Amino acid sequence: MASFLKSASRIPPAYFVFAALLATLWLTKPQLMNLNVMGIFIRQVAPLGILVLGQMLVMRVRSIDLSGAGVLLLINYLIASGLLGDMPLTLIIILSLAIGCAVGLFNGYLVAMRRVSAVIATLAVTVIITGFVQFLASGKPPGNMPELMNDIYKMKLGPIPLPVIVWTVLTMTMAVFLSRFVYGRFVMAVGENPTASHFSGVPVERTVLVAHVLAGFFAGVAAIVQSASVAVGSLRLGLEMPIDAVAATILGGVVFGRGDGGVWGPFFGVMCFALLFVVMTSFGVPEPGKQIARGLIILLAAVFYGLNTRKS
Amino acid sequence: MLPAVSMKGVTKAFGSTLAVDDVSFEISPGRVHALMGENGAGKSTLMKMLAGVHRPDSGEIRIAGQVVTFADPRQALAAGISTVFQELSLLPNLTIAENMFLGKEIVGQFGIPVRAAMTARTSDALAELGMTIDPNTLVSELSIAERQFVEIAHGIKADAQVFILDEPTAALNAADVEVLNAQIRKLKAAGKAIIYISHRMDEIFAMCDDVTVMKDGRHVSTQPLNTLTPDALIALMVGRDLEDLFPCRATNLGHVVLSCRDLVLPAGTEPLSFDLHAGEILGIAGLEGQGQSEIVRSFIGQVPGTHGALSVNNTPVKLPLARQVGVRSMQRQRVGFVPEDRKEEGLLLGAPISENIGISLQSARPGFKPLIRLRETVIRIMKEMRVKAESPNMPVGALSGGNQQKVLLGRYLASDMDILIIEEPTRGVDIGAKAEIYRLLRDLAEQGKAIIVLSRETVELIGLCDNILVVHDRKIVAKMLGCEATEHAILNAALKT
Amino acid sequence: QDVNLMDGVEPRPEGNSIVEAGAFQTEAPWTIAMSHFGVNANTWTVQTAHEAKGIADGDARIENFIMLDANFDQAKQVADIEDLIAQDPDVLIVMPVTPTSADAGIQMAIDAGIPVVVHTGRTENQNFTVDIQGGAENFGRVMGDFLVEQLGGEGKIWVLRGLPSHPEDINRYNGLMQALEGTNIDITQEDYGNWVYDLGKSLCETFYLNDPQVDAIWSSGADMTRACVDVLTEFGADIPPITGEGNNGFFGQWLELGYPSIVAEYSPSQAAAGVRAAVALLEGEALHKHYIYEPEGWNAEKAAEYYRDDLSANVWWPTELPEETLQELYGN
Amino acid sequence: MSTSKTHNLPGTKPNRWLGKNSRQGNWWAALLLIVTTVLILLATTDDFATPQNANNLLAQAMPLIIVAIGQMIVIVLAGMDLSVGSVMSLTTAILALDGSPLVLIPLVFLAAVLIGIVNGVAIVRLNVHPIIATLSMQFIVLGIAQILRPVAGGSVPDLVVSLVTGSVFGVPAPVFWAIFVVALGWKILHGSRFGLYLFAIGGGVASGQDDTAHNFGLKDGRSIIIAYVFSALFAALAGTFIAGRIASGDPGVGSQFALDSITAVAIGGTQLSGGVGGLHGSILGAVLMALLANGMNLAGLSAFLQGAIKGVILLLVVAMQSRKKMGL
Ligand SMILES: Nc1ncnc2c1ncn2[C@@H]1O[C@H](COP(=O)(O)OP(=O)(O)OP(=O)(O)O)[C@@H](O)[C@H]1O
Ligand SMILES: Nc1ncnc2c1ncn2[C@@H]1O[C@H](COP(=O)(O)OP(=O)(O)OP(=O)(O)O)[C@@H](O)[C@H]1O
Ligand SMILES: [Mg+2]
Ligand SMILES: [Mg+2]
Repeated sequence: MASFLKSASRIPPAYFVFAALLATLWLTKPQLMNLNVMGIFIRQVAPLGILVLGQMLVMRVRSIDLSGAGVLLLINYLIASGLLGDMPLTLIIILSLAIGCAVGLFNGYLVAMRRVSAVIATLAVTVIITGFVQFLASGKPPGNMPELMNDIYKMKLGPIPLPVIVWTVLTMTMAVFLSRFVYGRFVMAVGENPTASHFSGVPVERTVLVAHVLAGFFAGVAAIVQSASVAVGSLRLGLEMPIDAVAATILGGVVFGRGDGGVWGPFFGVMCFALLFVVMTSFGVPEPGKQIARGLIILLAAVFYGLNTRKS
Repeated sequence: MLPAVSMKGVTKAFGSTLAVDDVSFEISPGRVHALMGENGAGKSTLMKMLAGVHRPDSGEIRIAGQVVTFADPRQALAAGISTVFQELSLLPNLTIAENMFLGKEIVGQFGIPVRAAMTARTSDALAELGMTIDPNTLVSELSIAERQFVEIAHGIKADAQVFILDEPTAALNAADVEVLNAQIRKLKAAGKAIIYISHRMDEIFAMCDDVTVMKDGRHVSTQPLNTLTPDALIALMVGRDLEDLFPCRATNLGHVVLSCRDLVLPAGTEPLSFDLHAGEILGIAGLEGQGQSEIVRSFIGQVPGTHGALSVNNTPVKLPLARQVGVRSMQRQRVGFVPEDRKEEGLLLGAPISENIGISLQSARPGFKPLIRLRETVIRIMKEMRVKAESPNMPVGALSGGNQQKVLLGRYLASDMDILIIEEPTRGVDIGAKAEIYRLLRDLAEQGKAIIVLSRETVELIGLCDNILVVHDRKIVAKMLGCEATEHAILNAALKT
Repeated sequence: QDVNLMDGVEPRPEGNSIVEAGAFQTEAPWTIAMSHFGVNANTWTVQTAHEAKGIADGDARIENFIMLDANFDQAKQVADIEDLIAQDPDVLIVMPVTPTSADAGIQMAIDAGIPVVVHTGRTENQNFTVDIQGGAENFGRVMGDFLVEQLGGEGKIWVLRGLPSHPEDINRYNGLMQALEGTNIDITQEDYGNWVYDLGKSLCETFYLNDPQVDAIWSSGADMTRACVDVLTEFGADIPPITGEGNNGFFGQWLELGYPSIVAEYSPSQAAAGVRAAVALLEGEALHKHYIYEPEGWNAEKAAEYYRDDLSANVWWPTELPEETLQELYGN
Repeated sequence: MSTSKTHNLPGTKPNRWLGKNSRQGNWWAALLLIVTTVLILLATTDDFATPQNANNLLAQAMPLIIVAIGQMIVIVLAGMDLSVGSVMSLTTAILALDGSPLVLIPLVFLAAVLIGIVNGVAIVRLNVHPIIATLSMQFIVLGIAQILRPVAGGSVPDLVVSLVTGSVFGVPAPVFWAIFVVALGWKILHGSRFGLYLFAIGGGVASGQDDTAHNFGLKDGRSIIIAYVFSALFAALAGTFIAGRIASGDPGVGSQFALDSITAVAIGGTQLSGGVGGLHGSILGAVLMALLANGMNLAGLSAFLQGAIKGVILLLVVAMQSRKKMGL
């Protein structure tokens, strides 16, 4: 019983917020409580959710990845600008994933091999890519997204939209990969203590490098989903997405070098962001109130969790 | 006379582990009181309550007759209790001087710390311990023994009535221990009370007046040391008589499994060579900082700028190895390296025991392969090593120091290496466990494995090793058979007199 | 005899004054400096930059046209204007980020004898030489009037707003309020979509799922309009009257689906007008101090005249970009 | 058995200023780039080396310098403050309220102290991760700023404006601000016991020994709370400076500063994992960022290109900053 209580207290804050928001909706807007409706809401955050998979991974090895914004923007622009010509969709997808992995590899090289500050390295990558896209856009502003992508985005399996399925499947894959494969142990060990990991025979640099490549890969997937959801290309996605990804990850119980929340903690962290948007919008909370409520909810959840996990 | 400290019926539990169970303990001014017991007996926990780190669940603590409760170490310090903690606890990004004066800086006008004064006084304190190191060196640059000395200096230079020294000598060699001994005598002469924890019998009998023995969190006995023999003391601790501490030596050695040829260390001049045979335990002795660990660490790529050739099981290895791959490529050659600094380099403190034991076996495989099942292995190793823990899922950081060391060794036992290179195999390990570890290492050698051991305890090298190399200034200055070596001979060689 | 800055731009009828002819007459070659509030926010802002540059590049007397991008950062705009003045331009053009971000810079330029043209955003400091202001209230009111007429003064509407705290958004919204005054139209749901497609889409999805009952939609910008129509189409709902802006992609959708809509005009060519005003000052022409830009709404016929299916979704109408540039930038 | 032994480290003569192991971090990379940029600008532009531009540059760099100093105070102890931007916005919003500057200015700093305390208490006593605590606070404070001033506007007391734009004996006010904040920053970080404790606490966290500083008897919790109060106070100071420059209140004015200040601090060689860094590094980092913006403006670089170039230069600093430890 005691150990049950103890493990209950380590439940990441995301679950509490999620439950509270769900209850709020249940009581006040029961008409929203069905799979079809929820599926649409959750679909809105699928790109963020996929990005979080990578963010969670790099944060577990004590790094961070702010380059997601750049990857999203670049791929979104490439698809919408027509620079790729009439490439078939599969090629577009492969190219996008390759771009994501390449950016991740570059980040990983800087962070793991060159040992530069992850914040600065990945931020610089975003700034460069954003600048590059904006330079390209001055000669060729983005136009329409291929309609096929839009149609795929709208597909559903039963009541559940395809992007949500993609996100969930990727999350499950990651959960299995991290808990059942050697690489997952590497990640745990490096997060716990890189020096000791090194002496235990863990390939520390490679682990961090691979984490960044995977983060880049997920950014590529997120970029495709995000692009499919819009009809036009964008010039400005901003750093909110990676920062939100960091926040969702921490809300899900994973902090730099430590991960109580597994893979599902951050998953629900993202779900919280989805429901938060729905609750605020359906209650018509005015903008300042929205900011304050958002801050308070995240803070209170974190306080609740923090008090429970505080060392005696 | 009023005791300097008296603890009555003190109890402390961590979860379901009763670390200290209704223990009473007393020490008078001007006495050196040894606290003895096996790993995990509760010595450190008892002292941490006195030092304000933990608060007792029940019982009372009196300082000079006054009942006290400490909310944090600061209050204990203010009440005149200074502690040298067992696990190294200096701040690596501060200089020696800053560490020495942390929390009690000398400040001048406008509250600006006066660096020069603190540097000078640190210099003096270090000199008393025979160290001539620059006090403005960052602690992260120090060797583990140097850190230990700084820590001791920090503890004993405090303005206090009671000094707690929790295994201060675990990282020190005999000569260093003597320096410490002199300091303790000085404190004693000044009427201070000293609590001394160590697993080294000779130190206890050389320094202490009284001894309290603990077992499984409980008080066993307290008596003047001169009423006890070492064997009797061991029997009190272990609860049984310990036969020979050291097992028999090898009778005949096998073929050469590792040969080191013309190794030149960065600061070294002469190339050095030696061989390691199957079934051999080879010791490397020497004074502090003479290059012993540089030699073995160059085998795993941790010392940039070395040259030389290594041959492992007849496979040539060209030195230097790249730092990033050294450990792994040697593990592939079935050579395991057990680092001395278990907290920084050895263990994943927050991870469970099972992961700590299993990590080397898992990491021998590529990242995309599924994990292998290690439950049975882990349980077997924990049993073999007699790790005192509730379950394999307990985080290693919650174990007592000696048990942590067993887990670390267990990792390499589990991965079944042909050659083991061990820096300080018994650092912080109790006498009973020491005997177990010695027997274990000897068993491995009997099975045809080869082992290199570095140790600051000369006695340990003499008792355990088949051959001993003595290192001075990055050169091998002597080679002797374990059965013929004496402390005196080794020291003479090490000093190169 | 008045200088024509741009079709639809006219001197403000009341409270106006005249900039004397010759007051800022300068021999060519000229250096013209421009502080843009943010080139890369969306395709509309990109087009404004192209429109300004197009005019400047086409005028041989302008030797040096320096445009800096404040990237929607007020502090950067303050710095940008300082840096522009340091390069001693003949005239300064400002598109303010906020009503106050350019005030100090305008004063600094005026004090240094440099004339200042302000457009596409108001400032509190009224000491500039000339300003051209698109009527944001007018914009919102044109849309609002259309909805009132469509609904016969009664019904439930959704309101999709732009960027929170943005003056343009607030003024457009005020225009809507003026139009709704005295009617029985209720705003049932309202939120900010930042004028972009993806947020507009999330917003409309949430609105619809919350309460699909809606009689008309007031959208403060075209990318949001298109997003909202896409959402309703996906849900298979009827498209109620919805307001839009002069965007080629939106025109295509509107003409294809034929739902009731109106376009409030807000041309990116205001940036060209700004350069034209600057040139007029340097030529020594007389100008009014205040110009306004309050065109009427467009119906589908007018949109059809402009719509080009050979260009991408991101052209904004009306434009002064030459055909060649249009093809280069937006050709499919 | 008495042996004389020495523990002199061959070849590891401590160098507290340079090198991978110095506690100052790699601040020289930023310095190198500043020097390079200045040389290039001197050679290629006429308008850079003017007194007017020097004034501009100082005033442009000042807000970032001020916030970066505050940011650094918490980063040194392995924290982070994402709420500084909102505090700046709130400051301008408060200063643009109707009222006497003698009421408004104290109100600003009172608010900052309060925000800092909430941040600090959440982190220390309630065990909330610094990123989450200060991110929440960023939203909350921004909301309050938006309530006070929904759109940019209003007017800031003349006193504040002249404190920023005025001059004394021909010396422009920002010079005094610079002297003041640098002296204050130095005193807090390098000239006091408190500063040393920050490094001690941060170094403990960075090396995984969270309790070590506490075991030394330091009041670590209290120090951390005070550090967040300082960070908020510096943000309020920066907000006051900006309010003086734009002479009005603006709820959006600080939005870039949280990330920019962290970037400046990191460019200056401070390690985000805690315990390593120097005040001069953070100042150099902030100056480099302002210099880049100013230099690219003066060099007439296309607005379309500036972003990419800024990124490349960031990456250059980063490439020069390889460290001993991996991570943040
Ligand atoms: N922080 C903690 N959390 C949980 N259990 C703990 C903690 N600290 C100590 N213990 C447990 O309390 C018991 C006593 O530990 P303690 O460190 O006092 O032993 P010790 O006598 O000092 O041993 P050693 O000689 O190995 O240092 C051990 O079983 C240990 O696992
Ligand atoms: N990789 C390295 N680079 C530079 N100097 C080093 C390196 N490794 C060790 N040293 C220095 O060389 C000297 C010898 O170190 P080493 O640790 O090998 O000696 P030791 O006698 O084994 O010491 P200990 O008994 O503490 O293990 C020390 O002063 C150490 O600081
Ligand atoms: Mg102990
Ligand atoms: Mg050594």
